[in-house]
Formats: sequence, C-alpha cells, structure tokens
Amino acid sequence: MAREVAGRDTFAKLLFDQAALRGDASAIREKRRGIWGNITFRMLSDEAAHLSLALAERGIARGERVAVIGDNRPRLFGAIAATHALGGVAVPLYPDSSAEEVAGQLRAARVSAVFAEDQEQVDKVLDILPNCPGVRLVVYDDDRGMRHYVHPGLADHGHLIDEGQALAAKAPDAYRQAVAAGQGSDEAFVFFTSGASGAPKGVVFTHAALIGRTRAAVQAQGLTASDTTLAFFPPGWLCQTMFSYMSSMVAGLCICCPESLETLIDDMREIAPTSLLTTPRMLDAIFSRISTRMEETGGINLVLYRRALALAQRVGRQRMEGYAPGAVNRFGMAAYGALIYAPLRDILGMSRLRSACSTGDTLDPAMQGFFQTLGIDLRQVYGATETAFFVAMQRHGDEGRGTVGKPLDDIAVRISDRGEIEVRSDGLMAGYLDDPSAMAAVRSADGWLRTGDAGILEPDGNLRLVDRMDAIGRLADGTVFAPRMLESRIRFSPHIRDAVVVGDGRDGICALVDIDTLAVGRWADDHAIAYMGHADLASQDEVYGLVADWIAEVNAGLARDPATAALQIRRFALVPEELGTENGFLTPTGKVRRHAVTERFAALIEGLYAGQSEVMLETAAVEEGHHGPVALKIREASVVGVPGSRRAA
Amino acid sequence: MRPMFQRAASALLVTAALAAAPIAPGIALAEEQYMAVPSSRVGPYSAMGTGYYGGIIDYMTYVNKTGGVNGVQLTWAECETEYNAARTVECYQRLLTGPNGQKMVVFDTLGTPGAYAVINRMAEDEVVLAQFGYGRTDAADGRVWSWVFNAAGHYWSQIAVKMNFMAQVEGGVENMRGKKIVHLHIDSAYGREPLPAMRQIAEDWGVNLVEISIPPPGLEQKSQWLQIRRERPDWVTFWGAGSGMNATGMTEAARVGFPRDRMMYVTFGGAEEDMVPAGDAAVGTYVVANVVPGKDFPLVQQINEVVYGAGAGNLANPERVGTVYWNRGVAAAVMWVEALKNAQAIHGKDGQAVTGPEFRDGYEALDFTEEKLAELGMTGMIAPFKLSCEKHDGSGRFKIMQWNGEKFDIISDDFVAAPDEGFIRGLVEASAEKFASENGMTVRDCP
Amino acid sequence: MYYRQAGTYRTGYAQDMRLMPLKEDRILLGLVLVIAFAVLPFTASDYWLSAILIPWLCMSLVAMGQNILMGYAGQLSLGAAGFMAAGAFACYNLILRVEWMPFPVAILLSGLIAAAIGIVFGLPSLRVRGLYLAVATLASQFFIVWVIDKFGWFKNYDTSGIITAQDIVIFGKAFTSPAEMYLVVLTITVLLTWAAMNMARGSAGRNWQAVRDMDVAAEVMGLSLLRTKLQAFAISSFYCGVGGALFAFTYLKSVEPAAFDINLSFRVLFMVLIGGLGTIIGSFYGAGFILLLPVFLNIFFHALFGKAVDASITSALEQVIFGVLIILFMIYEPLGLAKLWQNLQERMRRWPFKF
Amino acid sequence: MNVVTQSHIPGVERAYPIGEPILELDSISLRFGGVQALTNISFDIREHEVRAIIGPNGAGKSSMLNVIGGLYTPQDGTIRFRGEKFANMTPGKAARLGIARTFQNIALFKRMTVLENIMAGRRLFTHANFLEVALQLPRARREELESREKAEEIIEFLEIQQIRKTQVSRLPYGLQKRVELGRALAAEPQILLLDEPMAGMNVEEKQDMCRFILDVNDHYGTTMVLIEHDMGVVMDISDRVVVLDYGKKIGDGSPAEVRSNQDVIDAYLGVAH
Amino acid sequence: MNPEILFFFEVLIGGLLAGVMYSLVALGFVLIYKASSVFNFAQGAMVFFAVLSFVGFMELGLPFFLALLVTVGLMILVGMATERFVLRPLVNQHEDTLLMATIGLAFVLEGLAQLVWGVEVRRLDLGIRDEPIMRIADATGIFVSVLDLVAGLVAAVMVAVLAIVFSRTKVGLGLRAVADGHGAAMSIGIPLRQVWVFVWAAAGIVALVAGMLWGARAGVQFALVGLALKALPVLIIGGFTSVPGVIVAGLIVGASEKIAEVYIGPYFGGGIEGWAPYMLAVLFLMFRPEGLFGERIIRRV
Repeated sequence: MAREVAGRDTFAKLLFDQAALRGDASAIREKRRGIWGNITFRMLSDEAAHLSLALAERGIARGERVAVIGDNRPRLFGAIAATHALGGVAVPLYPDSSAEEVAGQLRAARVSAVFAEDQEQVDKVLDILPNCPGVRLVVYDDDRGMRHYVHPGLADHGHLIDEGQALAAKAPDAYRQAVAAGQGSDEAFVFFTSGASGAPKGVVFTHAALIGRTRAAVQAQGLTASDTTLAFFPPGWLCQTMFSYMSSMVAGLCICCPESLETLIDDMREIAPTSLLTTPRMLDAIFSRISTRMEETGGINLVLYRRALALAQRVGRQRMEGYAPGAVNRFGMAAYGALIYAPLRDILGMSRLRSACSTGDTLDPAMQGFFQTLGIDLRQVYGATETAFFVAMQRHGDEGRGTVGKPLDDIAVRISDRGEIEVRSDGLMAGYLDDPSAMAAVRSADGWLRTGDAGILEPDGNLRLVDRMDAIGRLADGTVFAPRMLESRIRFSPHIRDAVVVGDGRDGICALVDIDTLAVGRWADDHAIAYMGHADLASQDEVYGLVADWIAEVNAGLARDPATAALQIRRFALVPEELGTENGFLTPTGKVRRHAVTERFAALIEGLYAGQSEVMLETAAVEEGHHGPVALKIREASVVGVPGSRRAA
Repeated sequence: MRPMFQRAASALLVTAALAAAPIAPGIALAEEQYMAVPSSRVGPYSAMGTGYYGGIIDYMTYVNKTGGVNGVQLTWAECETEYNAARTVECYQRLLTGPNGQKMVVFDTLGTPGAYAVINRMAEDEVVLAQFGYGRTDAADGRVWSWVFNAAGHYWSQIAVKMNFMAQVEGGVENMRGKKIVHLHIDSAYGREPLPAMRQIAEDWGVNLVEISIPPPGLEQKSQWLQIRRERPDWVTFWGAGSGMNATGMTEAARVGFPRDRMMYVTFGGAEEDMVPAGDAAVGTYVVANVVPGKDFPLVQQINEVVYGAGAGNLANPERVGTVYWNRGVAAAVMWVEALKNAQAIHGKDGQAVTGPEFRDGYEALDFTEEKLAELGMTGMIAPFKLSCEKHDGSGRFKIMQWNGEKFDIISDDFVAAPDEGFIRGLVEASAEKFASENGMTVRDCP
Repeated sequence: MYYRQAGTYRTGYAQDMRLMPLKEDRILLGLVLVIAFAVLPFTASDYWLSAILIPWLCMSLVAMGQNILMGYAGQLSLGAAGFMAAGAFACYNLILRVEWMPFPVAILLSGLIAAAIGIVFGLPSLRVRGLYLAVATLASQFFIVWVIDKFGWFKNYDTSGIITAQDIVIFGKAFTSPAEMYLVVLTITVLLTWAAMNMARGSAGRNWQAVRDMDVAAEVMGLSLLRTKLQAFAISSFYCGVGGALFAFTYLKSVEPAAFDINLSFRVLFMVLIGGLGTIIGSFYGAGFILLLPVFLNIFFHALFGKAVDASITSALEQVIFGVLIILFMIYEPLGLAKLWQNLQERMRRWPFKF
Repeated sequence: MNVVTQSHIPGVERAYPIGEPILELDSISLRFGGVQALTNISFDIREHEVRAIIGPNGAGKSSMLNVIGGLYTPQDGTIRFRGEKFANMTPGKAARLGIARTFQNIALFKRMTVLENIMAGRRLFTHANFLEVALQLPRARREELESREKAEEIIEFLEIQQIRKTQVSRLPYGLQKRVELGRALAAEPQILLLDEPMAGMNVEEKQDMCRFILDVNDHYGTTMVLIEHDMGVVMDISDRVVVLDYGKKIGDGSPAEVRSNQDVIDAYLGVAH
Repeated sequence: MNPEILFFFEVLIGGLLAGVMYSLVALGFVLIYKASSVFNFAQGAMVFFAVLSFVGFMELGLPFFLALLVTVGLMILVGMATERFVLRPLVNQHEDTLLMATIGLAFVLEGLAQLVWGVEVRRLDLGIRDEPIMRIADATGIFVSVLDLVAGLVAAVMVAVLAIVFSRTKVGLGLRAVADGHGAAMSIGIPLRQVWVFVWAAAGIVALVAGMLWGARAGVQFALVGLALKALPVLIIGGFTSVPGVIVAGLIVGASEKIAEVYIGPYFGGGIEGWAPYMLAVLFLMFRPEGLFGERIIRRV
C-alpha cells in the first residue's frame, strides 16, 4: 500500500504517507473521560478513508466544500482529513459564531455538507438550513440529545464511518485512488478572517500553498515528528489549524485536545506540549494569573520570585550588552532555576516547550521578557490569514527588541512607499471567496500582496511592525502614533485586560481601559473595598487610582524613549462593560474590535476630550439590577515632561 | 536570652545526635560510673516515684560529694516511665547506654509491670535488675535468674511475715486455725503475686482465705467492703497500688466499721503518702517495712546535711526526707554503691568504672552485717543480709509499723522473719525451677 | 518543587488509579522502603530498633485498624487495646498449644480471632453511633481484658498472670535480635498497609465512607449497613489484633493483660485523631507523634535542663507541652498530620504558589 | 426553556417510547404514630416516562417517594414492580430492583470526591469482597476499572469533568445536586426517583437540571419519578403528573389535564407561594 | 429482718450512695455538652485541678472559705481561658475536633496542676466524719456515713441550683437557646462566648465540689482524673443533655454495679465492676439509644 501515492502535494497524500511510514505514531491525543486517548496516523487515515467513502456515497463530490464546526476534537480532524481525501475543501468555522454568522459563511462558501460537533451546533445549522439550500448533509458527532432528531440530511458521524467501512470492504482501493487524484493546485481550505477590522472575509487556499507555508513554519520552529502541540483555539482560525492539522500532516507531530476549556490549564500541565500557539492576550492572562497568585502567596515565595525576576532581567541585560554573567549571577540563575523558573514552567505545563509562538497581536517586549525569564522560548510571529501567517518570525537573538523577527525563507517582504508591508510568496491565498475584485485590490500584478500593516524593515533584516495602516493616528499637531504599541504597554499591568487608545485628529492621547475583574477584584478584597460586579468595581475611586498609577508609569516609560516621549496618555476612563467575545468587542481570537469599542463609547471619548470628569452613558443591562444611565468617571493621568497644557481643549 | 537559646540549640543537637543512630560511644572518663534512673514522676504513682528515685539520686549526690565510690564519680540519666510497661521498655533501651557511652549496670523499675516488661532482656544485655521488694518473686533464685535480685525481700516472705505477725497477735499459729483472712488486692499480677505462698500457708494453718479483687484505679471500693462486711474476716491483707486505692481502702474500712488494727498493708501501700490522705481513718493500720522510715538514722542526717544543706537535694519538698519511699530509695542506692565497691575490689578495678557482669559479681557479694550497717549509719534501717550466687533475696525480714495519725510507730523492735524461712525458699526454688524447665532456661551452677 | 508533573499524562484508568499515581511519590516510597529494609536494620542502634521503630510500627498497625473503623467507617470506638489484648493472648496460646504452629500463621489466626470478637462487639453499632457507640465499645475493652485476666487458661496458669512471649521462629529460624524482629514487624506492617490502602481506595473503602458520610443514601444504593459496619469492625479488630500480637511478641515480650488498659485505647484514639482521620498513612504519623513525642520531650528536657531542674517539674512540663501541641493541632490542622503532609505535598506541587 | 422542551416537540419520535406500567402502587396508606401521612393512594408509573408527583408542602410527596424507595413501610397497600407484588419494600430490595434516587437535602458522601461518589453508586455492580480488594485480585481490579469507566461516562454526560477530583463538600449547591444525580445514574437504574431536584436552584441551574433530566430519560430511557412543588417546571418536562394534597391523591394525568383540574387549582391557590 | 435481705438493702444503699458520687462527676459533662455539644474529656482533669488547687491554697495558709472562693475564681479563669484559647478558635469545627482539643486541655490541666502544686498526695479534711452513723446503724443495721449524706445533699442542692439557673436566669435562657442551636442564642441577644464561659466555669465549680467529696475520701491526687471514666456509663444511661438524667443514671449505675459485684462477682473471681456499668450501658442503648431523659432522635430523609 505504501508509496503508491506519488507526490506530497496534498494533505490527503501527506496523511497517506504518514500512515504508511509511521502508522503507529500518535496523530492525535484527546483527553476524554479523564484519560488521554490515542489516535494513530493509521487510525486517522482509516477514518478519513471510511468517512470519505461514505461522504462520496452520499453524493459529496470532489471540489465541494465541507464545513466543520466544533472544538478541536479527533472527529473534527477526521472530518477535515476525509474531506481532503475526497478532494473536497474544508471550511472550518468558529463554534462560537451565531447562527446568522454561520448561515452567512455557509452561503458564502457554498457549502454542501456540515460536520457539527454536537446538539448545540446542529441546532444552529438546522435553524438556518432553509436559508442554505446548498447544504445536503449535516453530520453530528456527539449523539447526546440527538436521538429524536428526525431530519433527512442528518447523519451520525459514527454511523457514517461504519457505512464507509462497509464500502471500503467492497472497494478496497477507492480511498487510495481518490487520494491519488488530488493535486497541489486543488483548493484545500477556506478560512474566514477574524474581522478585527471589517466583516469576516472568506480566504481560499490551495493545498500547495498551505503545505509550502506550513513546511516553512515547521522548519523555522524546528519541529519534528516527536513534537506535540495542544490545540485549543478555534479551528476556524487559520493559525490554529496550521499549528494542528497542517503541521501534523506535514511534520507528523501529535495534536493534543484538552478535555474542555475549563480543564485547559490542568490538561496543558498533564500533556506538556513541546510546541504551542499563543496570543498576547492569553499570555497576558497567564502573566496576570501568575502575578496575582504570587501576590496571594506572599511570604518568602514572593520575595524569591521577585528576586528571581530581577536577577533574570539583570543577567538578560548583561548578555544583551555582550558580557557573560559572573559566577555569582550564574549560581543565582541556577538556584532560581531550581526554585522558581523550573517549578513555574512545570505548573504552566511549559517545561517541555521547545517553541512557543505568539501571534495575532503585538507582543509587548516586557511580556516576552517575562516568559523568557522563565526559560520559555517565546517568539513572536507576524502574519495574517491572507498570508497564512508566518510572514516573519523572531529567531534567537531577535527577542526583546520590539521587532517581529526576520521573514521566513519562502516569503519576500518589502516596505512600500507608504510604509506598508508587502509580501510575495507561493503560499499566499488563492483569493477571496467569490470576489476577484477584492483580491485585485490587495495584490499587485507582480504578486506583491498588501498586508494593510505599517512597518519598518530594519537594516539587520528584522521587521518592525507599527500598526494597522488604518489604525495609525495622527494627533492634531501632526505627531504620528500607533495605538497598538501604546495599548500593549497599558495592557502589561496585571490589573488591566485591555485598552483602546484614541487620539486621531485630537490634540492628545486618551485611553479607554478595561480592568481585569478577577485581579482587580482580589486587589479590592485585599484593600477592603466593597463592590458589586464589574461595573461597580470599575467605578471605584480607588480602582481609578490604581489605574492612574499604572498609566503614570507607562507615561514615564514612554518619556524615556525620545521616539515615544511625545505620546503621553493625557486622560483615561474605565469602561463599565467587560470587553468580551459575546458582546462583540473582541474577535473570536481575542483581538479588540477597535471600531466597536469607539462606537459604543463615543460619548465617553467625547467626554475625555471635553474635559468632563463624568459622563452619563445609557447602558443596556450592564449587570443584573443595573439599568438606565450610569455615570462614568474620567481621570487625568500624570504626564511626564510634555510641554504645553495639561488640560485638553 | 542568648545563653538560653544556645542551650536549647545544643539540646536540639543532642536530640539530633540521638536520632542519628548509631552514636559513636564517647570515651568514658575513667573516674565515672554511669547509672540509670527510670523514674516515674507523673501520673497516679508519682508520689511513690518522686520519693524513691529522689532517695536514690540524693544518695548518689551524697556519695559524689563525699569522694565518690573510691574516687569514681557517679553520673546518671533519668527517663520518665509513667509507671507504664511500654514506656519502661523504651526507657530501658534508652538508658542502656549513657551519655558518656558507658553501659548501665543496674536497672530498678520500682514497679512490677515495668520489671516484668524488661526481665527477659537482662541476661542478654548483662544488666542487673534490682527489684527492691517488688517484681518477680522467684527471681530470688539466682541459679535461674542470674541477673535479677530481690535484696529487700519479696512478696512471699512479706506475706509470710505478715501472717506470722497475725499469729503472734492471735497468740500463736495454733490459734490461727479457723480464722478468716481476706486478701484484698488490686486486680493485677502484682495484686496476686503473694497468693501462691499465702494459699500454701493458709492451707497449712487451716486459715480460711478469701480473695477479693479491686478493679483499678480503686477509688471506689464499696462493693468489696460490703463483701468484707459479710465475710466478717479476722484480718485483711491489703495489696493496693497507688495512694488513691490505698487511702480509699482505709476510708471504706472506716465506713463499714472494720477495725484498722486488723488490716495489714503491703509495702507499696504503706507509706506516709498512702496514710495521710485517709486522715483519721488510717489510724491503727499496720504496715510492714523493708526499710524503716525516720530521720534519726545517721546516714539520713548526713545526707540531709551534705546534700540538702548545699541545696542539692532532689526532693521538691525537703520535708519528705526520712519518709518511707525516700528511705527506701536511699537503701536501694546504698546497695548499688556497695555493690560497685565490691565489684571494684573483686575485679581489681579500684577507682575505675565497672561493667555489668562485674557489677553483678559485686551485688552477689553484698554482705550487710550489723557492723557494716553501723559503718554506713543505717543500723536498724534495714535488716542484715547476705547475698550469694544462688540466693538473690535479702533478709526476708520486715519491721511491723502502725500508723498513729502522724507517723509510723515501730511495733516490732526487731525485724520479723517468716515463720519458716526454708519453706518460703523452697517455694521460690520450686517456682524458679518450673519456670526454667518450661522456658528451656539454663540453670546456673553455683559454686 | 520536588514534584514535576508537567508531561505526566495517563492513558488508562489503571494508571490513574494505582496506589501512587505520582512518580515522585513512588520514588519517595521506594526510598523509604529501601531505607527501612536495607539500611536501618544494619545501621540503627538497638535502642532505635527495639524501643522506637518496633513499637512505632506495631502501634501504626493498631492505629490503622482504629482508623479503618473510625476514620473510614465513622464508627467511634474505644476498644482498640482490648482487641490488641485478644490478638496478643491468642497468638501466645496458639503457639503454646499447637506445636507445629508457624509464627506467620499464628499471627494471621490471632488477627482472625480478634476480628471474630470485633464482630460480636461491633453489634451495638447497628443501633447507636458517636459517643454512645464509643462507650459501648468501652465495655468490650474492659470485658476482654477482664476475661483474659480472670481465666488462668489464657496465661497458661502462670502464677503471676504474666505471659512470656515465645521466640519468633519462622521456617526454623529464630528472629530474636532487635534487627531481626524489626524486619518481621516491618514486613507484616508493609503488607498490611498495602492491603489497607487497597481497601481504603477501593470499593470497600467507598462503602465504609458511604456509611460514614450518609448512611441512608448508602442503604438506598443497596449497601447493607449491617454487613458494612461489621466488616469494618472485623477488619479493624484484625489490624488491632495483629498489631497487639506483634507489640507483645516483639516489644513487651512479657505481657500482662493490664498492659492493654483503657489508657492504651485512648492513646490509639489520639493517634488516629492526630494522624488524620480517614487516611491510612496518617496512622503512621499519629502513632509516631503520640508514641514518640513524649519520649523526645523527655529526652529534650533532660538534655536541656539536665539535673538543674527538678525532674518532676520537667515531667509535668512535658505534659503541658503535649497538651498545648494537641490543642494547637486541633486549631490549626484539625485534619491531622496526614493533612499537614498532604498540604506540604500540595504546596510542593504548586510551588512557588501557595494556593 | 426552549432548549428544554425540545424533546417533547409533538410528532417527534421518542428514542424510548412510553411502555407498560413498570411500577404500580395500590391503595398505599402510611401513618406515623397518629399522623396519617398518606391515605389510600394508587397510581402507576410507566416505563420510560417522566412522572411527577406534585403538591403543596406537607402533601406527602416525600413520604410517597420514601415508600417507593423502601425507606418507609406503608401500613396498607401493595407495590407491584413489573407485575411482581411486594408487600413491603426495603431500601436494599428497591436498589436491587433498579430503583435509584436522589434526596431533597443533598445526601452526598461529603468527604469523598465527585468521582468516588459516583463510583460508590456502582455498589450493585461490584461483587468483589474486601479480601479481593485488599489483595487486588483480578476481579476487584476489573470491577474497579469498569466502575471508573461508567463513572467517567456519567461525568462526561453531566459535564462535570473539571470537578471530578474535587471533594463534594466544596462544590456549590447546584453542582452537588448534579453529582447526586450522577451517583444515582451510576446504579444504571430502571427507575430514578428525584426528590425536589430543583429545590433551591437559580433559574440557570434549574434549566440545566431540566435538561439533564430529559437527557437522561432520552439517552438511557430511564423512567423518572420526580417530586416538585414548583408546578411550572414540572409541567414542562413531565409526561404525567400525580397531585397530592394532605396525603390524598387529588389529581392524576397529563400536565394539561392536571392544570385544568379544579381540585388541583384549589389546592395550589390555597397555598401561598 | 432476715440478714440476707438486710445485706441486700445495705448493698443497694451503698450502691446508691456511690452512684451519687458518680453523678456529681457526670454533671460537669452534661453542663458543657448541653451548651456547646462538646464532650469535655478534660472534666476529670478539671476535678483534679480544682481540688488540688483548693488544697494547695489551704496549704498556703488560706482559711477554708477563702481558699474555696479563690479556687472558684480560679475555675472561672480556667473557663475563660478555655473559651478564649480553645473554644473560640475552634468555633464551628467538627465535634471530634473539639473532643480532641479537650483531650489536649486535659493534659494541660493535669500538667499544670502537678507543675504548680507538685505530685504529693494531699489530705483533704472537710471536717465531715466518714464513719457509720451509729444511730442509723443501730436502728436498721445499715451503715451510712455523714459524708454519704452530705454527698447526697450536695448533689440534690446542685441539681436544684442548676435547675433554677437554667429556668430562671438570663444566662440559663441563653444556655437553653445555645443548646437549641447557636443561631437561636445569637438571635435573642445572648453572646455565645459569655454562655460558654459561664458553662465552663460552672462545670469547673461542679468539678471542684465533686473533687472535694472524692478527695475527702481517697485523698487529693492524680487518680481523681480517672473518675471521668466512671462517669461515661452514667452519661450514656442518663443522656448527655439531661441533668436529672445523670442523677438517676448515677443511682442506677451505682446500685447495679454493687449488686452485680457482690452477688455475681464472686463466681468469676470478682472485678466485674470494672466492666459491668458499660455492659449495662450497652444493654440500655439497645433499647433506648437516646438515654433515659435524652431527646428522641428522629431521622429525617
């Protein structure tokens, strides 16, 4: 059976290969019912074979699009693999999307079949089915609550596999033939952009493009078949699927699926992946968790922890300045390694981590420094869905300089005259769904794709990212500023979850700050401040004081660098609603939807610039029992060395 | 604060050192002899323990202050047994090797349970078990129990002496026929220890013996005394443990109107600590003494002067000098010291420490003649006796005392012996031989 | 700190449910066993072997029995010393009267005899609970000791009523030195501890705990309260009996029934409470604490004050300190030493965090 | 509530259609001393149905459940299980017949973990005696693994994975109720008696509980008998309802029938809620 | 009268009188158990501590009544200290925990008493003769001592006083409220702490009285600690919460153990007194698990 399928230009062929070469190796580990189940490449390949035959039997043909909605589960990967085996196109959707969003995406992608994880997803799909006439088959995995669903297009995943098995027995070669029929130029995936700026758009990729990009990414990270990764971001995010399914197919690494999001932390500790995809938001959450837990612990542990961090920073600086640390410091590092760094790595489940990539947003150098202190090799990756991420990646020595590293081997990067980053590679998207004009708008005739990001290519080849082109602001006096940089600095406080900086066309910079309810709540408990819920907490004067102190620190930090000295944050306000995915302020991957925030709090922003100390804002059920307008406070921030008036307009 | 801390720290170190077994035995200074003091200073038997071990320690202090044992200074370590067999075993093992690395040569548990708990370890460890008027009676046979001594008389000779005294009061052994004696005893091995001899004598004399037991702790003896009232005995021999039980015996006797001068208390129930709490009820009670209490003995006066005069006494209450238990402790310690002297002489180790076997030889060579007693300043305090290889029990003689409400009056001028000392000795040997044959013990040949 | 848990994942329930799922614990246990079996017998002094380790192990077994009954099955009992006496005298008589009786068999049978007695005295547990049951079990304590004391047959008609335990002979080899006896006790203790741990974490332990925590619910699940409680009594008495027999044969050697008095029962109770109710391993801690703390306090005070202070003062002070320690324990860690150790373990697993 | 009622969409086929009566209660009367708790009550429970017993406080609902579960022995009346007659039921007998229950005031084994509680519910499926357990003989090991597998299935079913090794006394009330349901399920019961499963819960928890009750019925086909005094919830999820008042049966039938029954309306109006 | 019958009466009366003495010790347990559901293991130690202190003060030269007053004050202090250092930190803890803490307290009290007053056995002379009252003896042939009568009287007075305190005073009301549940006590405005201090002090005074009567007979000494054990069967039979219950139960235990010992004991070589009360308690439990006057426990599901 082996080596009969020539070429490794489709994911189906790669799986076929993996199954033939390393059939007993783990492709997927899934924690279910308290233990980690094991799915080998052979099992995955068999499932793909059977499922694809059953799908074909049910009329799903080569080139048709198959949506998958659900969490990272073996069955989901099986569905993608089966789709690819069939020659179809996988369309991973976000499981959190609303029924309307799903309907729009199903229609846009002209999907023929849907793999839905459970009753919740099936309900969504069944609800919108009348609007999506193309969908002929809905497959569910978890039969919980599904027994009485009677619908002609509904099928049980397990039953399909059984059907496929029977078919395979009759036509043993069908799978191989189907796989062999695939070509690199076939469409492989449709991903939807997260929609941080604008509505989500479907992006089409060919097998060849993604395999090429994945190879480059795997190579850059140095991943091999012995690596494992934990998949917990939604599969609808290209980057996650690249880290899981695609990398597994290309490099043979093992994908681990946590039991549930609630047990993620424990599961991560148990499985201790060697490769990890993270986002600054998640790192921020981890850091904030460590800080608060450390504060709670107090005592000698806290002292040790602080000293350990301080020493690591000192040694790190020394190294950067080019001289080796002395014996005392080396001993200190070793001691703290045993006492602090290693145990923390262990607790985080990061002790075996060889490569951790952060993408999706700008990673604050200080945050990165923190994780590197712990001995975690955290690197920033720059890219977007259209480029299949991995445009640039930090290599050793690139960290801590605020750049996003050097471009990967298979991609060329240049900065346009407008200061925009443009890339060219074989691995870029094949186009937007059904919208050639949109493609033409971002890609030049000679293949350079405009990323929409402003950046600087430094002499040593490192790419420095400024911000989205359209986000870059210009103060009334002409000073250019990148909100993203400022926001990530504000966010570094364990008490702050998010911040949105405004100031385009204004005469100063102001910030809307979203506090971390948990961390600030603990802080309030410690300081005997009574509060009820987030909104109340975010209106406490003491909390304002806490944030004001931090912003003063941020301002001081900005002032130290002449390049940013002018960018002082003048005033700020705390937002009364937590910025979350469910209220639309965040994308599913956790990025702030800037326009959503500025729209929602337009009155507050006006108040910031009008010099008011309080703004009334109409709220829609901010919290139970709180209706009607609430008064939002605004505070001045202490500003360092800025000439001119402190009071705005 | 600092010196205190240092002491605490060094004590911790000592504990740690003990924990880090085995300890390298320290080099013993030639002029030191290590002694073990397994005291019981808390709990229900504390009154007994403090007096007895106080006497022992006071005499050892006295010896040290007056030049030691031929120049050898005595050192000792204490361990709290709480009069509990299990803790006694631990104490035994702990005290076995002293802080200076010397092995202990003699062990005295002041209690039958403790003595029984360690008795089988003696031969192996080569330590003398000096039972001072308690413990295993047939251990008086030195051929079987080569390491155990009973130099202050045992319960069998004690009961024989008591019955002899009763006969005297009744006007002769022949008058004892048909008389009734109640043996009122704590329900334990110790309470039953005199019974083999007692039953035998009662049978020989035609005495009606009734045995009634008191469950410990014996603060409530109403039913026993009701039974006694019904039995209407002529005599009661009381074998209690702990001053609560002993005092209650007398108050209950008073409540049922049983005459106290028809009650004879055991040596371990016949001390001031047992009598005083009973108040007036105790007046008239007879007690036998293997060591006579009192402050007038020259030795007692000297100790009072040398030790208590220097503020080095062990008793918290110096008033207790000269009481039954304290004097008993002094007498026990005198025997230790004399045995040490003998051992030094026999083995030519004048001015040197001796080992367990050497000490045993010294103990077996104890010969307390009247002259010796006079020399020691304890004439009339204990009866003269001589030990030997086979004979490990002492004189077997006791003085009869009667409580007068304040102190003990000595009734018998001289020490009273059992009516037939050979008979008791015969019982001892028979019992020991039976034990030896049952347990496959080798019987020592004595020259 | 010591524990490294990242990357230890389980692929089957058998792995997750083993006695010690953590590798670090297994290493620790292995180390303890190696020291206990291979190092201590050769290096520890006779004092340590015969006065500390042997009684500690014996009493740990007894405490384990008490803990099974009290900690797991929730039946408060004050009869441990009585069952120890039953075991000790049963063992003596078995060896005395049955010529071919090998020591291990005698020990096993003594345990079974104690268990049978335990079942009889466990009957009141069907009607009463808590302190009431405790007093009911006191009856067994007093009764058993009284019977042994009263009937000479149990003591082979020894004149003083004290038995001398026979030498331990296994397959013709006599185990008489402290190290040899220690090894005998250790082997039996380890085996029985293993069995107790299996029961405690298995279905038997769950049944006991079900009866303890909510007997109505247990009954409704189809559990027979009668059988479960009596089973707990039987197993508990078995452990007490074996522990008692070993205590008599390897530590006391000369035994009178009065040695198994009510105070001993109370001490066993303290052991369980201090060690940690409902933990097998806590039995060892508790036995160690109750048995050894007074010893160490005694040693400590003698070392600290020497002869400078009246020994009765230090002895009384020891008692006060012991009492204060117990109170402090109840205030700061009412779940006992086992919990303390567990907390330490948790701390080490969470290090550098506390929570 | 919309998620909850879905399994009862008219016309949608049930996975386990309602069958013959599995339990028949005939003229049950129960007295405590002089207090007449139940008077001459008869009704039946059909296989696979969700049967509710409702009534105001003190109506005798819990007594009824305790009679079925064998905790109380009625003075009069008989109980038939699949046609077999039982003069008196004992808890043990009930358990062996496949009757499991939860309690109004949570009766979990407090000091055990969630997993242990649920495994303890496997009582009737563990046959190894303590000796086999102590010595880890094959049967004990096998049964232990089987218990664990079943328990894990239930844990997944009830979505309590994250607390499986938590001691139950540390859990919030709502979760404890869920664990208790899990323990009852572990016995793989034919009939599940739920004593006020939603008492003291907030709206969200109630919804969850309703969903689980229906899912259990749907997934395992378990016959459910539940007590509630909150009529609203019961009406949504049960197939048939018995109404008790002062120990007497005053209504029996489908939720709609019961709702329109005048006696029931009176009884409920008479009680302030 | 037939001497055997007379003897029986004598045994019976002796038993009843002994029983009163048990009841006195048991009373202290009941007080504390009623108010705080704590089984006070230290009650025996309190008896020892109280009476030893009393004798100690007398030895220091205080006159009888002053010594009594000072000792009462001391027992109140012990009550306060117990509340502050043992009960308060353990509020809302499991009963077992509290039981264990009182065991610790027992060690502390025993140790302290011996530390301060030494280990010698003291005589306590209450000036009451403990010899048969000849007039009664002559008239009936039954021996009763003045001390016996005093003990009975003291017990009766104590029960009466306690009954009045329980029913008439504010503290007594609080006590009952506490017994009904701590919340109830708080709600009627009686601080739990005060109630605790009160009952512990009261139990201390009861202990002092019991200790004085026992001490007068057996001497003031450590063995008094063991009296607590004798009180256990009394408590079981009487019920842990009933003051009249322990009095009646004490009489039952006293009488039955004496009768058993005198009439059955000889067949077994005696000593059955040691376990007979417990066996009696077990039998009793089989038929009335809640005790003589205890409240019936009804299990609700």
